Amino acid sequence: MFRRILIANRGEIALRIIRACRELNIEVACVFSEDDRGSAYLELADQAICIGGASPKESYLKSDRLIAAAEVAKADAIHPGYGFLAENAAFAEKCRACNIEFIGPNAAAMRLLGDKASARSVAKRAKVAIIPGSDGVLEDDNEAVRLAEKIGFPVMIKAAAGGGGRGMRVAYDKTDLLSSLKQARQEADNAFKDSSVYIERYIDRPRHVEVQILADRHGNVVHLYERDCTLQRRHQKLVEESPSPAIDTRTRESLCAAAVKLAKAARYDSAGTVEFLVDSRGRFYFIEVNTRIQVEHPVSELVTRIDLIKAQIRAAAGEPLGFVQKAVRPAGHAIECRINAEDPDEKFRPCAGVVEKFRVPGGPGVRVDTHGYEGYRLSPQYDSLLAKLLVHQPTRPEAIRCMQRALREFHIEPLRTTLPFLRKMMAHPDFLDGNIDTGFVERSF
Amino acid sequence: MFRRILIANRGEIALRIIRACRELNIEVACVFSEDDRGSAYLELADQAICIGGASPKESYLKSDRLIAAAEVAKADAIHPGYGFLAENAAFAEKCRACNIEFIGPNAAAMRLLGDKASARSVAKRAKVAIIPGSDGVLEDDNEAVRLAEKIGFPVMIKAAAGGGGRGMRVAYDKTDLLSSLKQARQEADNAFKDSSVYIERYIDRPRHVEVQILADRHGNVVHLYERDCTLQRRHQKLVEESPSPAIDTRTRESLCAAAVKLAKAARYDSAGTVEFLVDSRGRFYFIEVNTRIQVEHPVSELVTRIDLIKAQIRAAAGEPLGFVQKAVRPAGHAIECRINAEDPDEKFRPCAGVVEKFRVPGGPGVRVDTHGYEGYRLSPQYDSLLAKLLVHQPTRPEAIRCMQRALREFHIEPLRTTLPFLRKMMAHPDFLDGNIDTGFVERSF
Amino acid sequence: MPDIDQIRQLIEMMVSNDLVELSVRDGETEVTLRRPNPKGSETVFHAIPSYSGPMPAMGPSGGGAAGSTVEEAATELVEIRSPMVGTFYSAPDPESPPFVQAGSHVGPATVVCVLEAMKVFSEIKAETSGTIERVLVGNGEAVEYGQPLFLVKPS
Amino acid sequence: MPDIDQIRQLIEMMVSNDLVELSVRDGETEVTLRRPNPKGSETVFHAIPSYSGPMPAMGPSGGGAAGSTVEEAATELVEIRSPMVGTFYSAPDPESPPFVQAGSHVGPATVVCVLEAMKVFSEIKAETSGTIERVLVGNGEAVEYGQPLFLVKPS
Repeated sequence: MFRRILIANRGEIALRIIRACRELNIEVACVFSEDDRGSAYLELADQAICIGGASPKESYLKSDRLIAAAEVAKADAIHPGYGFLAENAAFAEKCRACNIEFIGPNAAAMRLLGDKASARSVAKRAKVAIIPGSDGVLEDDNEAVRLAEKIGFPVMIKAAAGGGGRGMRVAYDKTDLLSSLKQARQEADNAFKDSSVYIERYIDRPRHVEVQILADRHGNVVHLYERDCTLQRRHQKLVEESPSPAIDTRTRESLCAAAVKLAKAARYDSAGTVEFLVDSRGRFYFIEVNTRIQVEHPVSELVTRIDLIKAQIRAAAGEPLGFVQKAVRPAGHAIECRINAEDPDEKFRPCAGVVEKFRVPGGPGVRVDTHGYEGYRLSPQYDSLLAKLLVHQPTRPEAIRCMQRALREFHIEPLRTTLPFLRKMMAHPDFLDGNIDTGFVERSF
Repeated sequence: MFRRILIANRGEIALRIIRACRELNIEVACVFSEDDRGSAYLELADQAICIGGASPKESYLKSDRLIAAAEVAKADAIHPGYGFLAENAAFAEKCRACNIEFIGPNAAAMRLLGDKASARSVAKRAKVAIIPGSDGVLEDDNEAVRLAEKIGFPVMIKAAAGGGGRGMRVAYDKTDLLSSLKQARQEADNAFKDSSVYIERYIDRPRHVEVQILADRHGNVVHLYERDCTLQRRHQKLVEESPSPAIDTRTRESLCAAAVKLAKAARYDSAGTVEFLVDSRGRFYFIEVNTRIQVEHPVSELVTRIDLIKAQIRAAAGEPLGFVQKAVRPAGHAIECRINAEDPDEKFRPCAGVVEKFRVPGGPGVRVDTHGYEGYRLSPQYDSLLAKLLVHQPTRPEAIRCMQRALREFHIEPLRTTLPFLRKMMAHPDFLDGNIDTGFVERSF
Repeated sequence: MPDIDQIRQLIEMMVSNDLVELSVRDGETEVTLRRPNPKGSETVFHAIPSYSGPMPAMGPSGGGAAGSTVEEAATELVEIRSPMVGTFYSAPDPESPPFVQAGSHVGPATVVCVLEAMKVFSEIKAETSGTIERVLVGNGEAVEYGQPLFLVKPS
Repeated sequence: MPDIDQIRQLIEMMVSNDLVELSVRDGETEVTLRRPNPKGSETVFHAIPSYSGPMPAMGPSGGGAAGSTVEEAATELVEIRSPMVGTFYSAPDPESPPFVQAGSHVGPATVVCVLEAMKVFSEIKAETSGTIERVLVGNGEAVEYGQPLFLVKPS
């Protein structure tokens, strides 16, 4: 097992990893930027190392400085968390070249699944249903038009290197397609320095359901069942739950089996997520793989009682999983609400500043993951996730009632947050009925 | 089911009951004293009613005012919490006489089990092992001496109406006994307005193990397994855990069976606790029953995933339990640490004042029950319990490591608390080995 | 005098940016704005009445329950407060006129209302001399312990 | 009365840089702004250097890493800070004498130390002129970004 881990991340996920290391009795060093200096979670690490200025480009994205920090900290592994360099295969290789294990999958699997086009071909080989569309990147607009007419409009345009909805466009006809392609390439170039895009059939009113995968370096792969992340706004997840209220046992089983097949086909060997779209008739289509731990991983931890971060670290250290699929027995219903410092009344504009009042809920069935506290200064440099509020109860209705009372207890001032929005969500009849799709928020609010 | 419940208590247990009511969709009114005015938990109730001055005698112990408050609040039930009037059978009868259900057992069972001498005879009838001693109250000192010589010194002197160690004395010989009797009667009279005492065999180095009972008004009784509360200081519990690290499966089963037998013999019909002493050879002796919910009830909630407050309310409303003993399946290991505003370096002297820094731990496996927050004013009028920190993990070693990291995250300033003491406890080899008895703290610190 | 609108803008900026003081001077013109320091101002316990005696029948002390009324009262008026929790009745029975109303003169022994709790009716005496300035509770309303019932101008 | 827009800009700067007081005087014109001291004044973020440029080679700004030294330094001395994370070496190799020590005179181009990261050694230049007042890091010690390495008395 590792002796000392360097955390190459910040905020709540850095704190989450510190907690896992403490419980595994592994020493932990954490990097920080000038803007994160003095954050309370850093006091919980054995060592905190300043690596640069506030802007991520000057700190959390500077791979050389992260590795140099691991060297001075004498860390034998780096945990990348999510975002920043978590899905950067070159960084993973660089770490390992310096004899510092990258806590994540092997670089080949990262590359294979990180690029959506090649991920689609893996899925095809593994006989996992995919959305009809261009196999790989589009050569030119003519090919796009031919293909779109073959698939049938409307079609979805996506960035090959994309994520979080950037570089995504829906085109309803040929002229629409041509202009959208231009914009999508532009966005993709700005966001990922890679303008290549592909198109696929547009699925109307789909649900977003993803399967948590856990694999080790010995070829063992299990799934930790699904998370339903249908409640999104502009492809940003707001609420996640497990089990999904919208799929039956048979769909659940084939969905999870498909995810495992795909992971095995890619020789995946860490924690990861296989994302699917599920249409109104319960048909599911593979969309992409996230080769990292995700923000919403605690949802699966609650229903399976498996600590994903610990398991991910053990796998990276070369330990076998130590349990089989049959030993994963989900129990109860878990829901996560993301409390972001965003103003729901102003198009979810991010808010920064000092948190003066911060009262978190507690009591039975409640879990809170947050790096916030009274006096915490939220920097405009980073994403606006301030807290993850989770509940675990025997049934979905009980979980929702528990979430309602917990949201009522949560007080954050003076920053505007998504709390009022989430309170509305948890009382919305369509959510209570589990009768929503990924477009629900845009249509209803 | 009840439409509206009045909470006749304060602090963390009042908050705990508010949470249960919210999740059951029952309206909730909460009383408060002048000293508790403005406490944040009151904002979570549908109504808050001031019932008197700071001193408990002027507020939380004033039964007429509590019932009047229930009347003006139009509540159809009163939850007494623990302490104050929770084990007062006369109050329970008074509530019911006013058509306000008392959320607790029937008055007869309360009386029968509330008095230790009569509780012993119930145990005897139910063939539950008791500590050899006087059957009922001692008539005079001569009887005490005869009996003590028959049982064999050392003997324990206890107040019939006692609790929390007040009026308790150990006597090692005859002269010792006579002086101790005097002191014990004195203490008992001051504490309970009842000087009657009894004596029993003194068990050397015992463990304190109690069984959680849950019963309904239809004669159904189940147990929720045991809690080990051996880590005490002067009969004040500091740490509780389940399962007990010191008893084997066979002992566990007979212990729990004995508790159920006793509850049935007393026609018990609510949540309650049967306390036992377990000696070094695993023999257990019944000591007393607590006819109320207890501070440490969340330990059992974590291992059984049953919400005790909700179950207690349902039972009081006349609903049947709805599950059988076989359905109670304990999983994992839970530990509770009591964070009291007491100075461990000054004989645990209670501390009062304003809480300026209050950072609670979070993350996987952690539950916090507290009414505290930054700006909370801790009144010297009430007990010093400020927070209950609980963890739930698959195994005891994992639970202890999780508790260690959670205690490290917990920051309370400027008040002195038991946090440093608890951190020492969680690292103490004897506790780690589960090799302690009720005298451990006094001997070791 | 600078233009009111400019001052309004200054105040808006001040509030939205959470400043505690803003002062602008330009030759003869000067504007100074101050807001309370937010620290702790949200923590409600400041509202706890200063006394904590067994039972406050009356007295000018700032009682939490009465809010601004009390502050105002604190200057000159005296409160008659509820010594218990119950239902307030301004008259002995529905047919009779109220015991007192605004303008009534009261002495220490004057009964000002009855409070009912658990079917028991208790007469409440003024325990002060003066003129009823205001009746703070409506007939049949529930009252809590320490809640001001009447404001009295002492004579 | 100064232009509201200027004041708005001042406030924005104030908030974004988390100042608690800002006052500007220009002849007749004077503006004073105050914000509450953030609750978490114990939280260390006040120590964040005011600049956030890519790489602070030096400068009299109060740098978080250096604590009291810096405060003192801020008065008259100038710091040479680490532009990277790595290991500090005061000499080119174990045999050679240190590049500089207390009392050494340095010019902008004077190499004061080398920092090693990922087997790469980078020479660090003084980028200021003066006399080395104090060497703040020991040979072979790890240094973090922005950490003061030397104090220089400017000439």
